[in-house]
Amino acid sequence: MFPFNLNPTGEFFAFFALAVCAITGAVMALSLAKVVHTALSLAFTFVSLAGLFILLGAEFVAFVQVLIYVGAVTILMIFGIMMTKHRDEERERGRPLLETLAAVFCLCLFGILFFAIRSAGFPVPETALPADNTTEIGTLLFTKYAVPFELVSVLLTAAFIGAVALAKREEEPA
Amino acid sequence: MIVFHTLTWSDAWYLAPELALVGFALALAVLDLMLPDRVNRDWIGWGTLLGLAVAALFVSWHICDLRRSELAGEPAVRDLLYGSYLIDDFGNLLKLAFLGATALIVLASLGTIRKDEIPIKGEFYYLVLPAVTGAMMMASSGDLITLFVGLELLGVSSYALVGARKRSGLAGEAAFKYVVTGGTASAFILYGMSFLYGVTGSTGLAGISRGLEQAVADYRALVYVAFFLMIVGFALKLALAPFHAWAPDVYEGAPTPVTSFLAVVAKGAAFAMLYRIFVRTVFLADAEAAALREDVSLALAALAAAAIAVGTAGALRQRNAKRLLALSGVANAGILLVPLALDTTILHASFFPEFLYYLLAYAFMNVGAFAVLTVVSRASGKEELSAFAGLYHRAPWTAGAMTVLLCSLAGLPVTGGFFGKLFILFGTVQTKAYWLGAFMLAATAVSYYVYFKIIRQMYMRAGAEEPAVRVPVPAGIVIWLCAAATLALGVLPRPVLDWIDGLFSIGADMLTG
Amino acid sequence: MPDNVPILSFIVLIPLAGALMLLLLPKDRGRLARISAIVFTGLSLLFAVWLYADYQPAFGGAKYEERAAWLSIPLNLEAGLRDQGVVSYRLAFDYHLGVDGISLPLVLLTGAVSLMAALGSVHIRKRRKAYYALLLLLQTGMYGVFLARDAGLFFIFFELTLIPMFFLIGIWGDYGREKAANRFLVYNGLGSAVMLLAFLLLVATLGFRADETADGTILTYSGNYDVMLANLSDPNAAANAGGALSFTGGLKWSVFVLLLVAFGIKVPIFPLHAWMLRVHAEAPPPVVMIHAGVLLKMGVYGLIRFAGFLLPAQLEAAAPAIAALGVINVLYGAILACVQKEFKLVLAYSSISHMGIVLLGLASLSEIGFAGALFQSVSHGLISALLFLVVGSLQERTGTTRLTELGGLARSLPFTSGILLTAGLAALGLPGLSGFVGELLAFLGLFATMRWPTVLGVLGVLLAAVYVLRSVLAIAYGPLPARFAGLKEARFTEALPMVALTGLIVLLGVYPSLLTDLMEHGFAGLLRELQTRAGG
Amino acid sequence: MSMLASYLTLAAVLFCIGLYGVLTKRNAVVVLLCIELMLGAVNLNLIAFAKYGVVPSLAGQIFSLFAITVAAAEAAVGIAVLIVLYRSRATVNVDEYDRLGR
Amino acid sequence: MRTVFSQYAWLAPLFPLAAFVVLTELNRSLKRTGAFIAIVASLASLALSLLIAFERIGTGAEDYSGGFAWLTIGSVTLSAGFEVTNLTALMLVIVSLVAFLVNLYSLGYMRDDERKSVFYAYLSLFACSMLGLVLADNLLLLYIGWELVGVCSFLLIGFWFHKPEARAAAKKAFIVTRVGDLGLLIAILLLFRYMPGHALDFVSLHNVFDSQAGVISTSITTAIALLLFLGAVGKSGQFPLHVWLPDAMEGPTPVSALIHAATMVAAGVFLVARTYDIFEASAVALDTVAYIGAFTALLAATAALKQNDIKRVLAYSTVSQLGYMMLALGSGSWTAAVFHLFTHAFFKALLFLGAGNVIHALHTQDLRQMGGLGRRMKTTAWTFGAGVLALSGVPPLAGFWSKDAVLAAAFERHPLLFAAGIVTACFTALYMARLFILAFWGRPRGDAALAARAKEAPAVMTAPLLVLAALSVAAGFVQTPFGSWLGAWLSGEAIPEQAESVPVMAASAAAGLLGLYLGWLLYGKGAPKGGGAGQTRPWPWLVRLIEREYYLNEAYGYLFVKPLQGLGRALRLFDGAVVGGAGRLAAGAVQALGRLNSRLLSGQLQTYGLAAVIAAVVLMLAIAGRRF
Repeated sequence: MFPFNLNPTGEFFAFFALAVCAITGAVMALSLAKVVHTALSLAFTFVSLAGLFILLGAEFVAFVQVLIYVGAVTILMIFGIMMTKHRDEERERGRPLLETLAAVFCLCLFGILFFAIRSAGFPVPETALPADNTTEIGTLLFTKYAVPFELVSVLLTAAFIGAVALAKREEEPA
Repeated sequence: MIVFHTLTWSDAWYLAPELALVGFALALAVLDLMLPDRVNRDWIGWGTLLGLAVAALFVSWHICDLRRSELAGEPAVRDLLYGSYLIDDFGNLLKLAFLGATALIVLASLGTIRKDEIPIKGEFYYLVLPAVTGAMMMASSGDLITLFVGLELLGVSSYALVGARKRSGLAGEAAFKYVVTGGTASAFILYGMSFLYGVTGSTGLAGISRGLEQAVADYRALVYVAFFLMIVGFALKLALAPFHAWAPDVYEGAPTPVTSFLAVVAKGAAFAMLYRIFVRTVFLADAEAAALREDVSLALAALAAAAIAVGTAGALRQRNAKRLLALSGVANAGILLVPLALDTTILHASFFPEFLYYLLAYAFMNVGAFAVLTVVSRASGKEELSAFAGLYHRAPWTAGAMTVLLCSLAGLPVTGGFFGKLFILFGTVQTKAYWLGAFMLAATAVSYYVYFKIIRQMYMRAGAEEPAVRVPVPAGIVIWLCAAATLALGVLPRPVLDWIDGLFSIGADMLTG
Repeated sequence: MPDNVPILSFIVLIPLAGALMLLLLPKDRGRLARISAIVFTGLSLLFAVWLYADYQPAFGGAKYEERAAWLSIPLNLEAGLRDQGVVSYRLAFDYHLGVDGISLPLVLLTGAVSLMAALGSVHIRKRRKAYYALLLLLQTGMYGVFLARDAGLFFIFFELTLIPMFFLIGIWGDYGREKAANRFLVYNGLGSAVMLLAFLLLVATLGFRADETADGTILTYSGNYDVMLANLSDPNAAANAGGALSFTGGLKWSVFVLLLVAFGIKVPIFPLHAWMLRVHAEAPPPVVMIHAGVLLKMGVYGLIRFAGFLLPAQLEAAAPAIAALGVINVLYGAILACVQKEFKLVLAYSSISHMGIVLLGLASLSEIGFAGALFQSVSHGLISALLFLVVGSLQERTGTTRLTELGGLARSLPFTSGILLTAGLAALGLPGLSGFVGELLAFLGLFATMRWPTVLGVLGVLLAAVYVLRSVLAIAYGPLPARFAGLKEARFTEALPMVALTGLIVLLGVYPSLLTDLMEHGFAGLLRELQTRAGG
Repeated sequence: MSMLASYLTLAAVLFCIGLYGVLTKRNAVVVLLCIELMLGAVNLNLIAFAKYGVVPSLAGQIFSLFAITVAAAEAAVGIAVLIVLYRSRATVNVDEYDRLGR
Repeated sequence: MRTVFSQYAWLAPLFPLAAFVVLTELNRSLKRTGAFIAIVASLASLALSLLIAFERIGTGAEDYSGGFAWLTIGSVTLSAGFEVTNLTALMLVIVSLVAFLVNLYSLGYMRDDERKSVFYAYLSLFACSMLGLVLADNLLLLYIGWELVGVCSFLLIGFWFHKPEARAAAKKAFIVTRVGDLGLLIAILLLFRYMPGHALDFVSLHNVFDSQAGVISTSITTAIALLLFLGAVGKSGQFPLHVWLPDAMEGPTPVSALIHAATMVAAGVFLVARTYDIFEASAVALDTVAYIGAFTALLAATAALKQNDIKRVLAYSTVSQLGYMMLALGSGSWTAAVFHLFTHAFFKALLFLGAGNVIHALHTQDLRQMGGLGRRMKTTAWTFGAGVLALSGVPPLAGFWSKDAVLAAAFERHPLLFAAGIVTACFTALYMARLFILAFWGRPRGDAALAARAKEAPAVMTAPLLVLAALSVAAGFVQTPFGSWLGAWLSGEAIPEQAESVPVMAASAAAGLLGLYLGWLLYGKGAPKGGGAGQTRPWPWLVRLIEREYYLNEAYGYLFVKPLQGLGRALRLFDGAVVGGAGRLAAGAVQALGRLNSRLLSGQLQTYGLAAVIAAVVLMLAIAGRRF
């Protein structure tokens, strides 16, 4: 069974290309030996996702995605990689049982999800999103979602304080 | 164009407890930066306590306020910004519980945590405040987004708290495990939420509830997937077996007050969120969604049973007191889950009082037990069960209090633990979930063995010529407060339950907004 | 007696007050602790005796009943009940004490054995304050069990005996004390758990009551025993219960079996006896006095009180099975008692055997059999208490209770040996001593309905002679090992409880009406139920 | 016929790959990254539902914004924790983090 | 006629009871006077018994009974009371008389024993229980007395508790008789079940079984009778439960005289006589009684032939004579049985007390160590001789008349029974002759020095002998075939003269005399000098069989003791492995779950994750999957 409905529109081709990119990035990330390569490969996936977001009419989210994921998270990770030493991957011995079981059950999980997605016949929605959704998002964030928005600021502060408190070096007591 | 309301100053009043906590957190953070190093950071701790007290005051005020409205015949619920924040008795009661438990934990840690162990003592204290804020959000929101952000606020703050013993490699390991597990759990919960949003088109619980009937009809599999992904996520967060494996490691590595916080407040908050989502969406559903409700109940019941069994059996083999209490927490999480897994019928609708009462009892006995553990492990430098050896000789009053707490954990009368279990058990009997009741009871019998292992250490082993255990005054107060409260909850449960019953009503507090 | 004296509460709470008072004593005042414990125990016993003197079987115990609302937990009304005019919906457990012809003998037994155990604790020297405090706490639990008239209260008192026993075994026991304490705890904990489930089922069914008042309907789930009894005999109770669980046959059977298991662990009924062997062997003798003397009887009492009175139909139908279990208990215990090398284990198995006779009495479903079961309970309580008093005395002097190492003690300890012999004779059912009466009544009762089980039970009496004589004679008779030549005879404080218990055993053996008259109307309710069933 | 199923399937694929990575990758940084991948997959889900869902709304996009922010915060704390851990353990191999429970 | 003393019959057991209580309570302070208290008490009982008996003789006095409700439960009342009939009056006299004499005798026999007061306490308790048993008006009370005498017997057999043999004998006596007691108990249960109004008193039993045939079915009646008889078998040492009685000789000799010869062992006979109506209602039961009695008589008489312990010979003789009584009962003549009981009580007590004198003098019970005592202990020898003759059934001594009554009854019943009786009579005379000759004739064979110092016992020990000897000689005349006064008095019916039984009398006398003659031939005249008799014994296996008492003890060992021990051991294994094992298994299951949990908690984060994912998939498939 071929999972995709072949409906050769522009969106479809764009989707297909981006999906291939995203999956490739993800798979590469898992199979590459060097950690830096993994991080970069995942950044590639995140960029592809941003592309998909644009395809889905979420330009602002795509922008944020690139900004935060590619810009912040991946850089953070690379900092992390640089601050810690990484042994060469080839010295690692495999854990076949863990890997096999993980693969099998992740596939199972995917199977369940896939079944559920396929079994749902989604109608084409009658209403469409507003074209200028960035403004709309801004409005919503400050009105309907003001509470979580304020909360996220607290969260970021807490995360910031926590991260700094943890990561800063303490002078060893005598 | 729909006109949206935004926050007003009057809304700020409703957010007063949370704002107070955040305000205190920021103020203390600034204070911590400005104070010179030589100043004892216990002051920050007292500040934290003050913040908690102020927040509790506001919550109490809200409770009175709601009560007044109720008596006046007005709706006893305040709905902020389309359900993204709810002031109702469900939330208020839980908030009080979280604040109280946190205050006890902070109080107990004053004088017991040491700078050489936790270098970031200041942060350690005031990071508790955003964590509690997160927990309160989880108890008090009718919107998936707010709930999720609350969950993450609690999570992110506690990741840092777990790692506070920076020099110990164990703390780092625990924190890392907690980050990975917490992150994965969040991903699962969020994934489930995304499907729920997708099939109902709303992130508000009220909207989801309205749309669920249709969604079940149209996309049954997706609705199932949504709920089960969330169940898996919550099972991870709540450490229900077999999703619990991280809990003993994290509890062991974390500083004991944080362990206590994770076991009580973090767990309670996750339960609050579970209640918010599940009760509002599926639990009172019927017709098309009835089968869904049954299945979700069954899944929760199965998880509860597994948690009770595995937690109890696992605790049998533990020699480390903290890991033992962690596994006991797994079992207790199972018990706390039971009321939610029971049918709601005309004669049985008391799931929330059942849950809340046991949560209160659990909070007291756990906070107390962890406080004793802190004191004891400080004196003997280890967290093994043998740290308790001869405690009866070394600190008789503490041993006495610990005995009360352990009896309560084991569910012996007349303690809060006993009564809470009895109440939940009666629910299982009323709804004919006999197997679940039997499971609880069998596990209770086994748990006698578990908890009496510590009692045996305290009374039947020689003190190894160790000196008397010095109990810091705040910790002593907490220990005795917890023991006394545990006894009081067992002997006179009525005032508390009458109070809860007087305030709480399913219709107003769980189904509006 | 003035009518307003809450005598039952006094009986139950005096030991508790004593325990609390002991906690306030300084640690090193062991002697004072002992004396005050004896005083408090005696005081409780005094009230029990007063109750006995005042109690008139014809009027029952209504006069002494004490009832106070205790737990009254609101249940959520919202799921539609309010619309049906319900104004109050609660789960209620009362502080409700009462006495009748079934509990009074056991209360007296508790008082007597407790006092003797307290007196007999002379050999306890370690941590005396704690010891006596726990002993007093244990008494509160035991009295409470026998006097409670509310399932919840009963359960709480039942559990209350668990904790002190755990400590008493685990701290003051022999070498394997901790293991014994653990096993005691786990088995009894399991029993309690099963009992709790059964009780909750009873509360949810028999305990449900709908009272119409001017304001509206009041729905109550009650643990109150009287409510349950009233509902049981009220044919409309099921209809009144509305949406509550109906007490169907299957549910009744489940409750019955659960109760049988729960109390069967305590009694103990084969094959649930494994725990009590170690307790007998490892616990300090005065504690075993209470354990074998009173705690096992809580199981019997529970069986009668709940499985019997509340489920007469099931009791009737299960009578053959109970008789079979009784026979197994009698023979199994007796045969195993014949091959034990440790005297305490002989006594442990002998307890199993004797409790089998209690089961036989219960299985008879007749008044005489019930009276026999109860009498046998009391009698076995006194006899095993006496035996363990002697065991304690012997153990203190010889350092062993192994049959192969003892012998000829009648020469160096003539008094103690004489008491041992008397107790042994009482245990093997010698007429003139109390053991005989219980056995006789149980057999007389059972024989009317079940002939062969009775005969097999009687065979157990023969085996009792074998194991009692085998062990008692091995201790008291024969040549005296040289190392036991200089033993000192029991002191007055030790001899006093021995003589007192022997006196009670003889008194009950010679004039059993002292107890049986009390029971006169005790079983009336159950018998009426059984008869109406037989009639209809 | 909408593209929704395709987007959802892609999200599921990415989610499962991320999960697989969390379960099997030795390097702690990669594990953290894989969690981010899982969250990213969820974002795709949310945004796809925002456009093609039963009731298209911006709530999905806003939800994903929050999710992205939260994920970033989590990543920051995660890396901080990792650094603390690395200081005392000198390894980033997840399977060597097994001193607890010993 | 109004009976005066009968009303106070209940006092008879109370005198010794009072003595018992006083002696037990004041054990230490009453070293010397204790004995006198007991003797006075027994004398008081004796006096009262005699008054009661004399009051009843000849007047045809009505039976007197009185009592009270002992235990009332619901509609059932168990009463306790006493009943004085002629039979009980006779028994009262026998018991209190022998008890008094033995009490007196013990004054000398137990003089040097430090636990003398304990001994007297036990004796008093026994007297109380035995008198209670006799006076009991119902079976339950009789059972109580029955058990109590058993206990006293046990206590007195084990009086010298430090001897392992005494310990073993006491235990054996108690347990073996208890087997019989169970029969009695079950019989009581049956009667309680089937008697109208749950009555257990003898009057009701008489009414039910004597007249109203059919109230209780025959099979039940037979069962009751056989079970009652089982009780009697145990107490009266009938085959196959007689094995305890020879061993019981480990007790002090006065005890053997009182308990194991004259009174307690006769309780079985008394029981059957008291409940004779039940036996008469069942032919099977009567036959069983007769044949068991006859067999026991023969078996024990043969066993007595080869015993070397003087008391064991007498013990087997007692068993044999009790068998006679049973034979009489089974043959339908309970009066003959009671008559034999009456005479036997005197001469057997006499013989035991005589043997006691011998033992007292020589400090041995072994016949092979005796000899020639006749010259040194004249009173003992003469009185003992009278006892021997009486037991051997030499006319006109008491034993002859009673034995003749028994044989006459047996003759009427069945020739086989009669033959057994005659042979037994012959053997009886034979072993008594052997005993007497070995003990009193010839010259000392044992420790010469001891034999030289042997002298006659003090007067307090010989006086009872004289009284008993006189009774042994004369007591038989109360009932002869020419005037059966006793039988008439006991049964309340006139018994015709039985002149036709002269051949029986002749056969009986001849058998006795033949036995005596054989005895003289074998042990007196023809006794091999130097003790080398062993080589010429015919049928060595038979002799060994008799010497070893038919291997019954061994047989019981293999039949009951060993299997019980084996069963016990097997059950001990079962208890440990299965019952304990089930608990361990349950605990093990929980532990296994705990172990599984520990395996999971390896510290490996990704294992945790994997477990969670597996669980998630399983949960979804198992619970949600059902719906699809």
